[in-house]
Amino acid sequence: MMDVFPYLVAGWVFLTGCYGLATSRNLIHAVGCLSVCQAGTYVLLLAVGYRDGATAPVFSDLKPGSRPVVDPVVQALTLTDVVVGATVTALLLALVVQISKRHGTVDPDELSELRG
Amino acid sequence: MNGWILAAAVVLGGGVGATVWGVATGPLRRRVVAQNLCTAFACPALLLLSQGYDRPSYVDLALVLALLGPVGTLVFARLLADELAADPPSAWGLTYAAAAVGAVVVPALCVATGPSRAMAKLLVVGALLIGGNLLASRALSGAFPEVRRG
Amino acid sequence: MNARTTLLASAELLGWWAALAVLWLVFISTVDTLELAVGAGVACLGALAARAARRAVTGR
Amino acid sequence: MADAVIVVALLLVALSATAAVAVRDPARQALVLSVLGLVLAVLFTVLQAPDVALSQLAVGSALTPLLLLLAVHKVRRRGKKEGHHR
Amino acid sequence: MSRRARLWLVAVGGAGLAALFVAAALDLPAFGGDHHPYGDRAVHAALTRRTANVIASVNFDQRAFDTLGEMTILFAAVIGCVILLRRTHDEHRGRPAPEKVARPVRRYSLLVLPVALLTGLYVIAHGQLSPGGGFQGGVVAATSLHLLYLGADYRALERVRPVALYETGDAIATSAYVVTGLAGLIGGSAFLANTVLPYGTFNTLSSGGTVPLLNAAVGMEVACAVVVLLARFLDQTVEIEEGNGK
Repeated sequence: MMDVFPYLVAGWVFLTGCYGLATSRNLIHAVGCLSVCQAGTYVLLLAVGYRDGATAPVFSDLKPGSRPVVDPVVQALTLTDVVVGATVTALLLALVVQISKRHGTVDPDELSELRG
Repeated sequence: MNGWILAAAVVLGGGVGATVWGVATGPLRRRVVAQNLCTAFACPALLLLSQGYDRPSYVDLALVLALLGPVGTLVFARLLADELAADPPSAWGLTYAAAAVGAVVVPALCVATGPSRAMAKLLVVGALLIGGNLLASRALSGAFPEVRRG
Repeated sequence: MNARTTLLASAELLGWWAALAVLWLVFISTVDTLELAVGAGVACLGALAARAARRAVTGR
Repeated sequence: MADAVIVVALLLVALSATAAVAVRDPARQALVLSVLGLVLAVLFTVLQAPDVALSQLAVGSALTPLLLLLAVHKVRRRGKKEGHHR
Repeated sequence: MSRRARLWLVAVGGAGLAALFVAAALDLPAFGGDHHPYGDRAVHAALTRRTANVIASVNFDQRAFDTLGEMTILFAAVIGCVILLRRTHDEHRGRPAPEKVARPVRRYSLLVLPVALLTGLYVIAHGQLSPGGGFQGGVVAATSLHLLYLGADYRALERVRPVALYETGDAIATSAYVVTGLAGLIGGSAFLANTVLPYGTFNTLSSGGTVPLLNAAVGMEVACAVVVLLARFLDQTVEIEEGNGK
């Protein structure tokens, strides 16, 4: 069970975010759901890199080779994406603010009616 | 699995689990209190994990959380001020209970570490955590006499 | 800017600098010359920020 | 047994992610998202990724809630003004 | 598309994706397995370059070009925000009334601001040794400045935060990263190759060749980027009002 449980949690988080994104009535809420989707990908990546009984490959307080270490490559991928993802969230929120200025609403359904 | 990690799992399952439930349901005043308490429980859990994994460098996580957690709560206190003023939260029992968790965990870890610079760092984290959380929950409840700037 | 305000300003900066330098010593794990130099510089920045923030809030 | 703390952290993440989607009001969702960020940071710590956890803490505890709430304020203030005009 | 049709589409697509995902997850190597060929090689490579934090070594040495891409996304996102949230000609800058702030909150902000700034710089400076680095420390340092908004009001923050300076800092930091990469090219090897500086002593601030430099450049870029982003959002929320409504 434990062999796949973390992967399934990652999938659940991702799909929940997608559901929220599709049914959202408010674009700010949709941006929040998108960050939930992102969180799912982080969980999946880090779960792939985990090794039982290992510790982080950070040797400031650890003698190299004394303990097994987890995979640093997936961690490096996730690490940059967390911060870059936050700025992309900011960009999307800026778009939402702009939409509300132009059209006076942030409900996606009303917006598609406006377009005709 | 050692005792420290077990203790961290208990704090996470009990404390943080309760705050996740509290933040997801109920009126706004309960949600902001739960968000504040989440910091107060997660930070001691991170300290316990650092000791459990025998990695002193993980203390940096708790340090950053102790600094920025109350800042996050102050953000909510400032930007949701109008809604909170109509229905101010007050949960002093829970706040002091959460502070007590921090106040128990930090000395225990200090004893385990022994007198050194690492112990001083733990004490700094503990002081920032408890001070920040008490202040943040007072700011939420609006118990302060307000002053105008300047 | 008379002698009194200069003295007060430098006392404020020096106090913050000392406190932040001690904090840096608490944070780091190994002590060597480069660490101390970087710590002194960073504490300097922090002290300047602390004074600027205090002045911005009190408006003086 | 050694996995108990990982299971606890995973369950907390799944719960708070579901809550973050189910809560429909953006201001209340910002509160849940800030808790989700914290729980994710704890999960990353137990998965032995302290760097990622630090990233998540720095971003999730103050920055993301601030951005979301500022956007909510701007949109709401506009909405109120429109209401007055009509 | 109607709401109902969209829900059906999501349900069908989601169910398909879930089925495929579960099938894939069952075939993935088991969680916590011992087989990590890339990870073991990355750890080995980092240790030969005397970088104590292997994640920093992967980010700023072994995959430094990839990080340049991430930085570019960040930079582009900031430019996008600045353009989207600029003041248009039918808007004007209002003067917000001073906020009421409780005295203990103000004292707390003034006390924690320098401490948080110091912590942020500590996290950046020790990026190649202990957990942390430019991305995390930059965000912490930038957040610390905004304590002034929480502890007083937006006018106090504006007094210590000239936005133009941070916009310039953002650009300078991005170019510093590229220039460090070009130094590798001039030094006779590849772009962003870590061959220019000596590797130094393991587990000290100067170890790891160009890793600390790239780390500092990223830290400065992220800090400036976050300050600029928040400045635009705060401008929109606190100061800018539409001209026609008044």
